[in-house]
Amino acid sequence: MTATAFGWLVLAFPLAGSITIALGFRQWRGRTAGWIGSGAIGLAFASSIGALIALQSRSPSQRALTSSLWNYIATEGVNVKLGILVDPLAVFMCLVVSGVSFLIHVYSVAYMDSDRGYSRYFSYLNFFVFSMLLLVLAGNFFLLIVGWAFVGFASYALISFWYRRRTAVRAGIKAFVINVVGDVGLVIAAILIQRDTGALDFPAVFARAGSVWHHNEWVIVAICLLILVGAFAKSAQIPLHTWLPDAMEGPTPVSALIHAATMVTAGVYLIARTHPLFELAPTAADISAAIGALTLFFAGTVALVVTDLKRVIAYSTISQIGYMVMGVSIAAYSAGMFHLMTHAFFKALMFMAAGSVIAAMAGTQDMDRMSGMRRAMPFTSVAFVAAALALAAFPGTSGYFSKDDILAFAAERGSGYWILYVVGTVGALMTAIYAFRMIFRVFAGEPNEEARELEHGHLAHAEPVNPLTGEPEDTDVGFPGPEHHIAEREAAMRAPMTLLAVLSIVAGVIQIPHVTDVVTDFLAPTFADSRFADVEPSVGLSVLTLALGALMSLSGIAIAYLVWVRRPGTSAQLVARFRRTHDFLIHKWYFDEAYDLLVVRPMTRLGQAASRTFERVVIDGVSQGAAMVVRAGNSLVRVAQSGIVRYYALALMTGVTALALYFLIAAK
Amino acid sequence: MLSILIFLPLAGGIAAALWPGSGEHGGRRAGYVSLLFAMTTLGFAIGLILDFDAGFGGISNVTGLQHVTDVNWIPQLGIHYKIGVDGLSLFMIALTTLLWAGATAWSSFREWPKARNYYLMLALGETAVLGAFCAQDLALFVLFFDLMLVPFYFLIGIWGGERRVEATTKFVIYTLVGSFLMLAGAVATGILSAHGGHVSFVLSDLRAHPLSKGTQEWIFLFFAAAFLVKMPAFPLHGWLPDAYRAAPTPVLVVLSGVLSKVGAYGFLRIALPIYPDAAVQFQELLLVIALVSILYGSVMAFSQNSATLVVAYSSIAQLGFITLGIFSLRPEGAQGAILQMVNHGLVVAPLFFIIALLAARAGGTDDLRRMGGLAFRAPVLAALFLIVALATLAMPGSANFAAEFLILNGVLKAKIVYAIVAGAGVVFAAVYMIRLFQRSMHNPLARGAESRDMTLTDGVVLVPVVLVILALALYPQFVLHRSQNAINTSLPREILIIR
Amino acid sequence: MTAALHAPHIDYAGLSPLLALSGGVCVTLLLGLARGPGTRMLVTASALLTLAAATTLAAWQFGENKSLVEGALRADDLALSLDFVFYAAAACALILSLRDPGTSHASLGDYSALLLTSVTGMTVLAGATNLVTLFLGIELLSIPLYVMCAVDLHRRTSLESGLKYLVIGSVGSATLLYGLAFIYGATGSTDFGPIAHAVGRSGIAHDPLLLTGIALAAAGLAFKASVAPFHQWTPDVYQGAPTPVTAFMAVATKAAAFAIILRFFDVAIHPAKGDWDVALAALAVASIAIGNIGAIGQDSMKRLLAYSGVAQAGYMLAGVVVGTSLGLKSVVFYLFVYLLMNVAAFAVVIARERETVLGDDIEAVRGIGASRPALAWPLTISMLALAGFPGTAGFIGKFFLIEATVQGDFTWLGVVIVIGSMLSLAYYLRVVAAVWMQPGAEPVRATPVMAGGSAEASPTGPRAGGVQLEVVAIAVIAAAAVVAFGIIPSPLLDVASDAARAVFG
Amino acid sequence: MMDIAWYLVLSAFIFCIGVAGVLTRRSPLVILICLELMLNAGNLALVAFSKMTGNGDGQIFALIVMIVAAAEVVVGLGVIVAMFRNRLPMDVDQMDELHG
Repeated sequence: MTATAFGWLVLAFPLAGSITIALGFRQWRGRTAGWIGSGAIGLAFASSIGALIALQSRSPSQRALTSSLWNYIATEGVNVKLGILVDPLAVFMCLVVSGVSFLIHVYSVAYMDSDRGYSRYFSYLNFFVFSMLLLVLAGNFFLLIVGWAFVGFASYALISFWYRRRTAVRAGIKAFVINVVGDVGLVIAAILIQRDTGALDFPAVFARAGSVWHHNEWVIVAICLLILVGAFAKSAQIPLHTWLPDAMEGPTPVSALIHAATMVTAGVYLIARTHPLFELAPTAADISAAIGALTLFFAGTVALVVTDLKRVIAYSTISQIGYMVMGVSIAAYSAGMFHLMTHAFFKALMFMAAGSVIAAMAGTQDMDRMSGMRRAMPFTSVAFVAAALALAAFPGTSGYFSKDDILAFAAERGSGYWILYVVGTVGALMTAIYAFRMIFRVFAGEPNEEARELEHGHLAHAEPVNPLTGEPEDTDVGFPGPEHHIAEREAAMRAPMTLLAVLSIVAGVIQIPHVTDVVTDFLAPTFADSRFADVEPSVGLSVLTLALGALMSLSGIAIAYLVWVRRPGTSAQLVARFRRTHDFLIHKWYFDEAYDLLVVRPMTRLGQAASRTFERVVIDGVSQGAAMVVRAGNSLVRVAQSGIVRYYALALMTGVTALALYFLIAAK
Repeated sequence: MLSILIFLPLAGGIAAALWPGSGEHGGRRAGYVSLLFAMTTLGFAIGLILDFDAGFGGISNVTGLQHVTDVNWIPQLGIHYKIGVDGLSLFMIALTTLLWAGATAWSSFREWPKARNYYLMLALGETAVLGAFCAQDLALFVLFFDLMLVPFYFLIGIWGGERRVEATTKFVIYTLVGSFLMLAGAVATGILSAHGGHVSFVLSDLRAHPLSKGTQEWIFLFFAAAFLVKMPAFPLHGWLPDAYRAAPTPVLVVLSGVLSKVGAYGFLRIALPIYPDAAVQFQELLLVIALVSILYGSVMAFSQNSATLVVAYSSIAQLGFITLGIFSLRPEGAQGAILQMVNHGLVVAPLFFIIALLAARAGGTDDLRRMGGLAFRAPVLAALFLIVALATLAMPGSANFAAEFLILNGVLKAKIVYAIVAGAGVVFAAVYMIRLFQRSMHNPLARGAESRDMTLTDGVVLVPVVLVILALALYPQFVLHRSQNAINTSLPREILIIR
Repeated sequence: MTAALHAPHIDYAGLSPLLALSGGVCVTLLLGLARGPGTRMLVTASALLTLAAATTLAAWQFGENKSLVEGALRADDLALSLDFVFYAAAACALILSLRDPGTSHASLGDYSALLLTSVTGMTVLAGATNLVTLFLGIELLSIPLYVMCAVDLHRRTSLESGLKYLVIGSVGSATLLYGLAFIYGATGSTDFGPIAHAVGRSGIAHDPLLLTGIALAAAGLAFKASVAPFHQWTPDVYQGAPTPVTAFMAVATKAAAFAIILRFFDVAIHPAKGDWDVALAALAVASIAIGNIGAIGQDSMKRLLAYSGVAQAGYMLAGVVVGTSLGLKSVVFYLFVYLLMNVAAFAVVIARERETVLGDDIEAVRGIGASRPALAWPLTISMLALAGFPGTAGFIGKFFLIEATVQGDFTWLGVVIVIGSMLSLAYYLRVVAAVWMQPGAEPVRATPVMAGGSAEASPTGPRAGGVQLEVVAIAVIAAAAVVAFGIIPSPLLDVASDAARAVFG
Repeated sequence: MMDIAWYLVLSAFIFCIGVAGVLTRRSPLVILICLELMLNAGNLALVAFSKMTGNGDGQIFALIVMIVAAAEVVVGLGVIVAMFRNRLPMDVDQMDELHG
């Protein structure tokens, strides 16, 4: 079988799974739906491997294959086929996406148990995987946009999965709208591309790009910026990041899959995919890199102060994606993709562990109420530590190599890019601090009563409340269901966590600078046309970066230890000392407030004004005004119709005279 | 052949009105009779699509007019009874018959006072609309165009909700102001294009003898007024809120699903081909109107509390998009407009049906503040609603998106600024549709509301339409391919050259 | 030319409808003297027979356009085609008054005879090609009408309307006469042919005498057609007169007036078109505006129809303004349609007058959509037709008129017609709404009242057409015809074309 | 012979008297008389013109007008009598039940 055939299979399985689960939602008893879903994704993963093998069996220059089903739109000036493009980059993404998705599906089988929306959940989840794979396999901009919007929808549907939570609903609409903003940017970009190159298929566009646009001409810059709008909306980069923290309303596995491992990295993939355009528009690329750097710094600072466990991880995600965006924007493509992969591993793991903790806390996510979970949940704590090490780029872990790979490349580009290097390094320090802040606050210290309960084997069951607002909820919201005993117990959860833990630690070995460049070599065919294809950090720089990275990570962990274990209360003092700064950070740099003030309120005001004032006054006013005029004339006529015959005669004679006069005058 | 299609519904209506049987029992029977006829008409339309010859994807310059009937109806006035189908009218006809079948079915499952008259009027409406879509003679078109109003005047006025008489009067007067101006314009066109020779209102003749630019301009404005009121577009939508709130659900469905399209259709069938110079002359004006309609409609839509009005204003926005596409004066735009006309009809119909169902669950009000959490025990209803909602907001992957993509494509190539602003309209669409969906289906269950799934009879009406939506989403080319030839007649060479 | 002294040659064949009518008048009068139960039937029957005879003869003469009595009269298709309108209207009026309490006070023969006389006058007027016959015809049609309006002696409003009509009518005729005198003086002849020559030769521009004459004559004729600003008698007289008489006046008088207006402007002074068309256009605009605006909010159906009649006269005047063959055609056609539309409406009003105590008030037709479909539909159709909705002959008529205006370079007048139609919706639709969209007035046992209740009236109820079958029948037939000719107008259009050919060749 | 203008002036004068009468007087009888005046003004003009143009048409016309006038008066008187019988006021201004 050819690689494209495998490609279609990759798409087919999740879609089939989703539809099957949806149609039979009344039939599936117990965990059937879950296993169907996992199976579908498993098959998709298998097919991805098949595609990988089929692709590797071809000569490097022949590793971009296209295949299409039928004409979707074919009319004057526009021609869109339902076609896919299978090349190393796509396959790489397929592997990561379907692999991680598979593990998380398995995890969910147990985690979502006893939720009333069980089938709905897996139907959505499979649909998401389908969309994500469609996104990465799309052979033209149109299909890319379709997948792009589908994942947006899937994320929306899963964020407001517990749709009877007001907060969840609000978070959902926020995510959806911001994603649509991104879509529109992408659409306009696509149309512009189509207008100038007359094509939408990736190969054709990239082939003609060079001849159509001059280097850094404003059109191509505009196009790239529009693409960035799409990328940033998905990947939660400034200024379109505000939806991601709220997205934590969704079930934890969803946060793990969509809002950490896969979907949010779509922006990174997009930039990598359209790199030929970005290399034509260096301005856009630099802007993107700068924003990436800014985002990683911003998110890091916020993650230092937030106390909601899942939100800390969310901000760390934003920050890490900042690294990736920075990477692919400075043409460190393989490095960026590599970090994407490792991040998928350790961030998914971290969410899974967090989910297990939250389950143990009966749904509470506030770190202030957690402590001393270590003995109660040994397995979870180990997993969490593994993930944290990788996140903090502890020497030897996967995150260590992938992050430093990006920074080294920045250094290699030299000159202005050193700024990025510095920011990235500072970011690394903060990362280490907040990663271990979580560890120390959740697992170290005196066990709280949930922990103690758990040590004696029974799971805490609080009244179901909304973790955000604390308002009570009907159990129909689902999690944690009445019969919900998952923390630590379920093999279905332990297995994927173990696997991911191993990967988080050791996955780095496949891409040790100048030793094993597996990723780079594998992706090489896709980026062969890049101007920076042969740029590679010198040994010196790599070593320097690695050393510095190790230093940062270690000192970060040390600081965290100092502040939260050695001298408890230090953080309180710091907060007291730098209240202003703290407020600024705790309010996430006031982004939400700003949007509310600048966009949301004016729009609603405008709408109300329109319906209250304009509609009434102007639109109805016109018809009423006309009616008034007519009525006035009517009363005039009626007055003239006095009923007194002599007046009629008078009118008649007047008319005659007027007529006669007209004739006499007009004829002259 | 085509005449049968046009007058079959009317026959059904008359049959229903005269069918024996008394009381509401007789009313029921009348409903089934007219449903039977509506279904047959639908079958006819499907047959029409099946044997429609699409030509070679627009390469051939034949106008592709098929099943032509041409009778010299009123020779003294030069009015022909000329009807025919081309790619432009084909899917309008299909849409009409489909929605009318749906509306009739929906009605026949329920009780109606004065049922016989009701079905008669409903059927008369279908005949009039089909006539307007088939007419190939300007006078004939005007005739059917105005005739449409009669049944809808009664349908809203007799079977409507509160303040129905005011609403329907407002609706008719608004619309007739437009149509009468159009009547004058049409007559003028016929006489003046004859240049003293033999008067003929046949469209092809009118196209053959274009008018002088000056004449074209005022006549074009008359026609534009008529069509924009019908749609309705921004400043001329005063009748919309009242009429939409007063109209009974099935009537509302065809009113906003089909009648609004007649306006857009008129631009493509009449205004552009016969007054090309004027069309180019007023392109900017119409584009601005379209754009304002999009923005205004959207803003209104997400500030309404009545679900009906949300959809009502949303359709102002949607038709704004269609107008935008038409007056990009580019093939892509026009194609997108045609596709979008079909799509909008397909999505707005189930929306109104669903809103009716929701209102029934929320204690008889369509006020969003009284709804919420309705999805709880109604997964099927929620799923259908979700699909329709996503299609409405032109989710990529839906045929609506394909249409909007083409429209934006055309506009962007014609006037880039309008395309950028229209992009905002897309975002707004997402806001108000998701708001509509969530306010009604999500959040905790509202007080006084109960969540139950839809019945089988509701499904019979809803599911087929949704299936069509999905099918088109997978293969919009089905429409585009067949409608392509029509573009050549809608955008005569003059326009393309001048542009 | 000098007055011929030898006995004038008379074409009796062409004159035959006129003769038949005159004979019928005498017979009817004599029959009326008979006393007995059947008299009413008898009289009506003879009158109807007369009309039937006249119609047949007219049909027989149709097509041969010739001038009778030394060019004092013409029996051409214009005259004859409109004769049909008169006869039909008269027949309807007779049938409608068959059981009418209002007109029953007059001794039976007189009423029918007066009606026939008036019809005779119209026939003369329609054929008049001479100032004398013109004046004669007008008076012959008016004077009987004065009486018929006042015929319901016990009703004050009836007398009032009679008096008003008489006074204003006489003023109108006097004005007309004065104008005719001037025209005669200016052109030296009373025959249209020579007048046309004279006008054509010298034009009227520099002849104040002729100008004044035309102005006065135009006013007099416009008065008869109730064109604003000479319309003010119309609402009062229409409302006061017994409804069958009103129906007759509304249709026949207007038709007759337009017959002579067409002939006068399109034949006698057609050469001077450039001088009078704008003036007429102004009159048309005035009528359209005043008629439509005045009709809004009228509660008396008859008054409403009166004002609408003023507006419709304005529309038709537009067809005269253009002074073309097409214009004449459109006016004639519209007159046919106008007959049908109004007869239907008036028949319904009459039926409700006799069934309820509400008289001709719009309340009387409220909610009859449910209770009396056989009346509701005709009224609805006639209203929609008057408003110019498609599917009815009214639409074709308007279409035709507009076509004429456009072709005659009076496009703006066509637009005015259109705008007028928009205004007219405000009151036509009000009636339709009352019929269908409001709860019916609770059934009331009718008793004879001012607007003329009927002894044998029955309560309104679901029994459609239970009472006064002939009234319902007329309403239904007229309405059916309106729809039929809305779908197949060609027959009427052919007649109209013949009429035009008779004038313009 | 005398200049035609004089006849016309006279007839116009009479016509105006008639009009003035109709406009100012309220008794139906007087109004009838004034109407007669107007018609006769017409007659005068007709006769004058007929004299001027020298053909008889005008005079015939005048004769017919006289007959018509007589008929009009008869009808008018009939109506007035009917009013009198119904005890209606002999004042045209009070006959204004129909208006608006």
